[in-house]
Amino acid sequence: MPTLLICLPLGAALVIWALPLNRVSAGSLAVLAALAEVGVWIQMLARFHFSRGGLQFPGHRNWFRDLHVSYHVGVYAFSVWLVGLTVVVMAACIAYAFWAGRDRTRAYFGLMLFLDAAIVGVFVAQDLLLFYAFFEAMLIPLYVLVGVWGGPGRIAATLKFVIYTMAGSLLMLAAVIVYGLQKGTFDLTTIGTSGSNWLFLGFAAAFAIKAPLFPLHGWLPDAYRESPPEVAAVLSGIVSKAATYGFLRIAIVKFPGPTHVLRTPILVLAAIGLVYGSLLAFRAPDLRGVVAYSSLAQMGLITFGVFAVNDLGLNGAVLQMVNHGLISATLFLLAGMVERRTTTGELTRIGGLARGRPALATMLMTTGIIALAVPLSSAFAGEFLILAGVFRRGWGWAAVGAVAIVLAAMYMLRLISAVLHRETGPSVTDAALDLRPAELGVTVPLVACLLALSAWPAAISGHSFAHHISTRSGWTSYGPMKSP
Amino acid sequence: MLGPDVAWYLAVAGFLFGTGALGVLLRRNPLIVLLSLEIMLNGGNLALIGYSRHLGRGGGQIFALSVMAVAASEVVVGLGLVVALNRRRVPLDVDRLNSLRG
Amino acid sequence: MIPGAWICLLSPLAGALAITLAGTRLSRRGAAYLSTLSCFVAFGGALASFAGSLGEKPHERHHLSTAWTWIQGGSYKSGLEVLVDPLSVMMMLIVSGVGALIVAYSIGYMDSDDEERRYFAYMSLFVFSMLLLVQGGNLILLLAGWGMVGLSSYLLIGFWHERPSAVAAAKKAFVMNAVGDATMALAFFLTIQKTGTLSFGALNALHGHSGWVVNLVALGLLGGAVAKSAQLPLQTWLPDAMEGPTPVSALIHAATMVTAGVYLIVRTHAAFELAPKVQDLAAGLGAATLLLAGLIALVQVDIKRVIAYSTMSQIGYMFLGAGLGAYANSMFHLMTHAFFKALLFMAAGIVIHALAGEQDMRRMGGMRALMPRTYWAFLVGALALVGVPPFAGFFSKDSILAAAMGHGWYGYILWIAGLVGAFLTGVYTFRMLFMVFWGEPSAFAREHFHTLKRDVPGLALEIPVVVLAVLSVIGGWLQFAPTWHPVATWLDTVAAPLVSPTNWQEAVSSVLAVVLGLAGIGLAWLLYAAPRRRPIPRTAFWQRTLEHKFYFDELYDTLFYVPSSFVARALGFVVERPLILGGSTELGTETREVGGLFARLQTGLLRTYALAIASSLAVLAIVFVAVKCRPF
Amino acid sequence: MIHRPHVDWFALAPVNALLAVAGLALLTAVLVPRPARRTTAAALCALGYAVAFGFAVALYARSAHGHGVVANAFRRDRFAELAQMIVAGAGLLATGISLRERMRDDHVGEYYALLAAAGAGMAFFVGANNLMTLFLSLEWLSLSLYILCAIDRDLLGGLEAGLKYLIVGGFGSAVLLFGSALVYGESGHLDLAGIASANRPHDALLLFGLAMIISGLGFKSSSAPFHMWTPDVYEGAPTPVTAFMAAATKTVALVVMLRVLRTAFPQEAHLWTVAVAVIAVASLTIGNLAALVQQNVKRMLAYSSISHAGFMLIAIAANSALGGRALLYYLVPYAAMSLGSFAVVAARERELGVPVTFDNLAGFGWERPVLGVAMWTFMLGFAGFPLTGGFIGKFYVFSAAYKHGYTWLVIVGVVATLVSLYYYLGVVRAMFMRRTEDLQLAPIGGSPPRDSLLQSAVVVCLAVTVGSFFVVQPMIDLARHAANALAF
Repeated sequence: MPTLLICLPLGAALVIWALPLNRVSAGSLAVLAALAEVGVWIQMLARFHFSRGGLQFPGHRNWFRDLHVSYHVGVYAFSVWLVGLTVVVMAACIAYAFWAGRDRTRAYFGLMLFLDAAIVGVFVAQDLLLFYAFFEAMLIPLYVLVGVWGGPGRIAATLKFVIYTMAGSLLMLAAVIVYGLQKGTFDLTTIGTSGSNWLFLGFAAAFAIKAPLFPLHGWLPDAYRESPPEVAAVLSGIVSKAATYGFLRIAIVKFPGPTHVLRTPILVLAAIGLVYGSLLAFRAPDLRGVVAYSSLAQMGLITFGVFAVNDLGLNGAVLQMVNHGLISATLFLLAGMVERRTTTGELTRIGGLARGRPALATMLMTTGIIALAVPLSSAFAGEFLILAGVFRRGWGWAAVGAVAIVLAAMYMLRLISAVLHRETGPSVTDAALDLRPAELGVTVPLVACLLALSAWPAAISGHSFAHHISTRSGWTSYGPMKSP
Repeated sequence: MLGPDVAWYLAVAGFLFGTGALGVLLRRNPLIVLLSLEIMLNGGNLALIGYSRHLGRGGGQIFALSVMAVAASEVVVGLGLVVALNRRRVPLDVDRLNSLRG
Repeated sequence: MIPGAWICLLSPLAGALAITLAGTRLSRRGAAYLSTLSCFVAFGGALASFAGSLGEKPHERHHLSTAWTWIQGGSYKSGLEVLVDPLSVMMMLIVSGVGALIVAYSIGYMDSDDEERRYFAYMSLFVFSMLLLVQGGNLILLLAGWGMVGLSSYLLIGFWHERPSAVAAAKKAFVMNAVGDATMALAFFLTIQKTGTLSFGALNALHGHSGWVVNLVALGLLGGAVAKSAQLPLQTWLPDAMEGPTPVSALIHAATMVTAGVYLIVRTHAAFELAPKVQDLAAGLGAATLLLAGLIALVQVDIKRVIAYSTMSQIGYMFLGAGLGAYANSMFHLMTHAFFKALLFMAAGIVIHALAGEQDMRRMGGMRALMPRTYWAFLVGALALVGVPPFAGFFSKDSILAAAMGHGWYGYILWIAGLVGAFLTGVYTFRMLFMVFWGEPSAFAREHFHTLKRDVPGLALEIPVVVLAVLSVIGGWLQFAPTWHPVATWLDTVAAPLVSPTNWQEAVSSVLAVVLGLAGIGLAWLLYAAPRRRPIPRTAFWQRTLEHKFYFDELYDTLFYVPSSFVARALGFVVERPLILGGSTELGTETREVGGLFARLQTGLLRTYALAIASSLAVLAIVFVAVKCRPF
Repeated sequence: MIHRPHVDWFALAPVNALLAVAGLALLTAVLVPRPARRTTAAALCALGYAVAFGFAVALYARSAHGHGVVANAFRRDRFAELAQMIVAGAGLLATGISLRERMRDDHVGEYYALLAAAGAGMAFFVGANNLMTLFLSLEWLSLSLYILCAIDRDLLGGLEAGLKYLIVGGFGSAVLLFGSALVYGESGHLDLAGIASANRPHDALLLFGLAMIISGLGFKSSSAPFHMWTPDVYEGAPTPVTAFMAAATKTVALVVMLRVLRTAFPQEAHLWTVAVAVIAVASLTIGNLAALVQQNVKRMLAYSSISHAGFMLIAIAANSALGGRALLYYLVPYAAMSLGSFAVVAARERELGVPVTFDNLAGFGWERPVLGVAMWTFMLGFAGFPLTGGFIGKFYVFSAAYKHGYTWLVIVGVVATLVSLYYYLGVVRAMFMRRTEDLQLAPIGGSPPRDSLLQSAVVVCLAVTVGSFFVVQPMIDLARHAANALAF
């Protein structure tokens, strides 16, 4: 079934590229494919035995034998949620692109679907090399999506983005090779743990850049500002999650020793990123800047959760990955919609959009409020678990987290009031209408997911890992997840 | 065995080879450069022949013979190119052949 | 009674959702009615569960109904559950009852505001949040409600979002409450770490842990409480919150939300009793706040701000009581306060409404003549506030003071503070009353005044006021310390009081409090209403200090806001742009320059190429020989 | 009477086939009327390569146990046959690419004849089993290539390239010759196995010889520091020739280097592995860094081919069966990618009539989607992205290096790859992200008619590049059998 999830969008992409479809039919085909993807995922969700845990829906084919590399896919409980996040957000983004209308339609939608497949692949791959292949395959469409359909500064931004990420990925490749050859297999389910700090750092570098963690986010602002809104949504919503997923699936599981040794430095970076991102988000002059830096902060928080390496932190991290994915995707889409109306994201030039635009106001308000983790929201649940988890590693971490929560309130409220409230900004004309039905159709499902999660966060945080996990040591607590 | 020891042959061969190499490195007229290449090859030939005498095996001499043929054809091609260049009013100076660089 | 509780909790939420989703398909008036209806339904639910609990033996009055597991992380899990016990029932009654009245009042007050729907959706949302706070069956749901009320108060304070001042006030309120939430969250993390759960029982389970653990937990909770209840040192947001519509002030910033801190302390008294120091701190903060607020109230000219400060000081009393362990008394005062403070706000609201939104008392005056019914209502509220028998305040406030006497020398300090507070209350309350209602109508008043029409909005404005006025009179008779105390017994199973004042303590403090209150009224009369007025004694320093509210805003600005925004800017310019954004680019350009060097080696000269080959060949050969044969 | 060695004609069939068509193609120059000449010659050449390919496959199937033929001068084993397959394939595609090359109609006969002859030389080179045949076949293919570079006499660059190639190449082969002479003298044998078997004291002259042979072969495989002719020649030569050289010459040079070093100098392994590793590092460094600043796409590709020589030398340095597999596997997608990319450059060149630079590539990807996507894929493949054989190739090479204990070499390779991203993605950027409007010069006389032959050649390359990512196992099996012929 994971294979289907990968091949469906790929096939659709090939069809779109191959057939001389016109704008509409290509777009609608893409949307249909994305929706079908969601349907398949729902099937998978329905048939997944959460009680049993472990690897499910495995698919295995030999790739090349002499180095024991194989095409091995399957899903764990937490991967199910991340896959779900991916397909849902991708569907929304593709639909939005279809509505907003991108030139060179066929190329565009083909690439989006390709990206869809690649990201899903990252989350279901159970072979190191396969994982790496998907991890890099994500870059191929992203490079063009940003570089061709992006804003004025797109070329510099996209180059920086790719070089940065590849720098990490290639270190990971080296690590993958060494690790796999040492262990004599590349199969994630059977490969043994390793104690080498260098290998761990090789992987960590890739993930830390992709996430990104604090000093390695040089690509982030430009990439998020210059790309088309829906691509920015994908970037910050799901592509970044591939990194934290990597931390979760590989770094802490396969390298218990190094995780233990290097936890503190990583937590420090995460903490710095958390506060630093929040502060910059508070100063950022434009809509996307705020969201971009806030997602830097959020990734720091999720890293907190992962490297707390205990059940609270890990469950919270998975929940928060999904939350932040939905939130930042929605925010970027909304940012795009606002920019369509005002032709700018400058916070000083927009404002007072709430007056007479109830739908827009409600959407942005709801998302923003969830984003700042007001209690009872799913984001609150996620952050609460994460911080409760990292509290066990030292109350100082949680204190930083608490500060960051206050800062989050500050920058999110700044964003909301700057866009919606106060007197009308200079570039807000009466021609700027309320959200169109199509736009609602794109954003409402995402927000609905968030609200549903707010009503029942335990749906994820209670169904991500096997229940009988000890709270003492993270990796053993993760242990039962290894294939039965 | 008649004649001087193989070492002498080798020395001469090496000397020829070195001379040719220097010629290629120093001379600017393509014709002379081609000529120096020939000298290098002949150095190789001499070494082969000397060795084959020393070893008492024919292989080296056969090798040398075929190398002569090769050398000749190489020169032919070289001269052809020089002529073609000359037709295009390109001065006979390898240092002026630097339109392709960087 | 469980269904009643759920109905009580969910019907306002349903109302809010319905109004939001219906959008323009629902008329404004319709939205108003829907919201009011939902609140009354909630009140019905509350009554149902009250009746249910009445029918049980005291020790059985504790029911926990779980809908589903709300949050879970491995072994830790908390359900989405409502708690029905005497305390929560009492709060449900107050919140839904007063809430319903105030929402009804809003029908009149918000009439013909073009965003009525949004307003009523927010109001319902608030009532839901408040009910979640008081009904939540475990600490995390309590925190959830805690944050939700903060959110909805943010929404309502900033309701008129074209006003920058309103938006700013809303943000300020939210951020300050976020600080409180954060401290509470930290306390909860500690609780989870120590006990592995967040049920209210967990706090009892803290018993036996080291002192600093319980102290930290209690401090965290106290932090949340002071933030929400606008006590020192997090009190500065409340006055600004008066930017919101008056019913909002009545509901959130007088009757319900701001008193949540008291509820929190009573609900989590187990933790506080394990940490007596923190308990005393709470009482001390309460006392300090009630004095401070009373003083500031003396010089305010905005009618709503005066009432706001009086709210702060009254909550100070409640903290005092809760800190001393006189839980029943605090809760009782909380209830009566809800009545008369809401009454005062709504009466003031009517005045403001009648004067086209004017709030400055100096431009009012002589309203008694213009709107007598409102005057009487306001008078009732004022008397109740000052605590003149037989009005509500008398019964509730004085018993708190009495409780103070039973607490050693510290208690006596608090007791004195409370008495001074009583005097101040008298002064500022009647200063307000005289300035607004007595004397001759000011020019402004005559010019702008318009009577209420006898239509739905008019009635909607008046009826709730009447109801609350009645309650403010009789509400206090529920409990008279010496003779009978149903409230105390009702709450006994939840929070047994730590102090039980003797009758003569009650007597002394009551007499003193009443006397001082009346003295205050007298002073106010002398200064503001007497035929031959005394000049108001002024010293510039105190004047300025009080008008600047003891410079708390300025202090926090310089301490927190300015530094953080400076740091943010500095990071942007010093770290982000040059190092993180610039660094990579520079690296790239330098690499390219190196590449340029290599390309320049490619001279295009044949002889260089041959030379390269020859030399590297030589190197290769020599190295080989050197390595293999080791001639040297 | 003279003892005549038994000649295994079947083993020589690929070579002979190509020789034959070379001859026939020469005849077309005189027998076939000018209009039909181009197509006839091309058809013959293509036929020759096709037949050669067929023979190579058949031979591969039938020579499970390698053995020397023709007095042990030529070795018939799967190692050689696989290399011949690559060469033949490359030649076939090169023929297709050349057909519409804008050159004067005289000399087309010679052109294809030489193309076939070069192929023949390579096909023999990879099988050469003693120093003489090695040298002769090397000269054989080199001479043909010298002429091919300069065949278009209107192309001044071509002439210059030809002469440079000839002189520097002559220098290189002289070095190789002298080295062979020394080795012959010191070991007493010409044939590779004999050299290995000869017990000799480790004397300086033999090592000199080894060094010279490494240099000579390194020169042909255009690996630094023997690379300097490469950019000039690749830039100056007619693009189809460049394509053929980049794909085929490098292949055979590397293959033969592995064979010679492995077969003739096992005792010196600890020397030459290090030497080759160092050469690899040099190639990676110089190739990548110099490529960063190139404007001319052909020149950039030349430097990239240098850096890829570096990558494949890593595999040779590993000196293991895994290394051999890595090399032989990597060669396939590499050959496809270089052929394809040069073919695309050729197409653009023919549109514009001027050398292709990053600037005048602008918007090409949208004008000609097929070529654009193909070029994109080739670049990704060069950069070692997934979904291309380049990825698996790099993976294998690095694995081989690590297994041999050259972890530092893995790191160098990784860094080099990172640097290379800049210019590879630069091509994609130019093709897709620059608007055609920023283009300085408009295509002359509009675009020439779509060259379906070239296009299909490119598509084949594309198929190989991508396919080699998915069907790894069969290719690895091929490579394994081939590599095992070297008795690792």
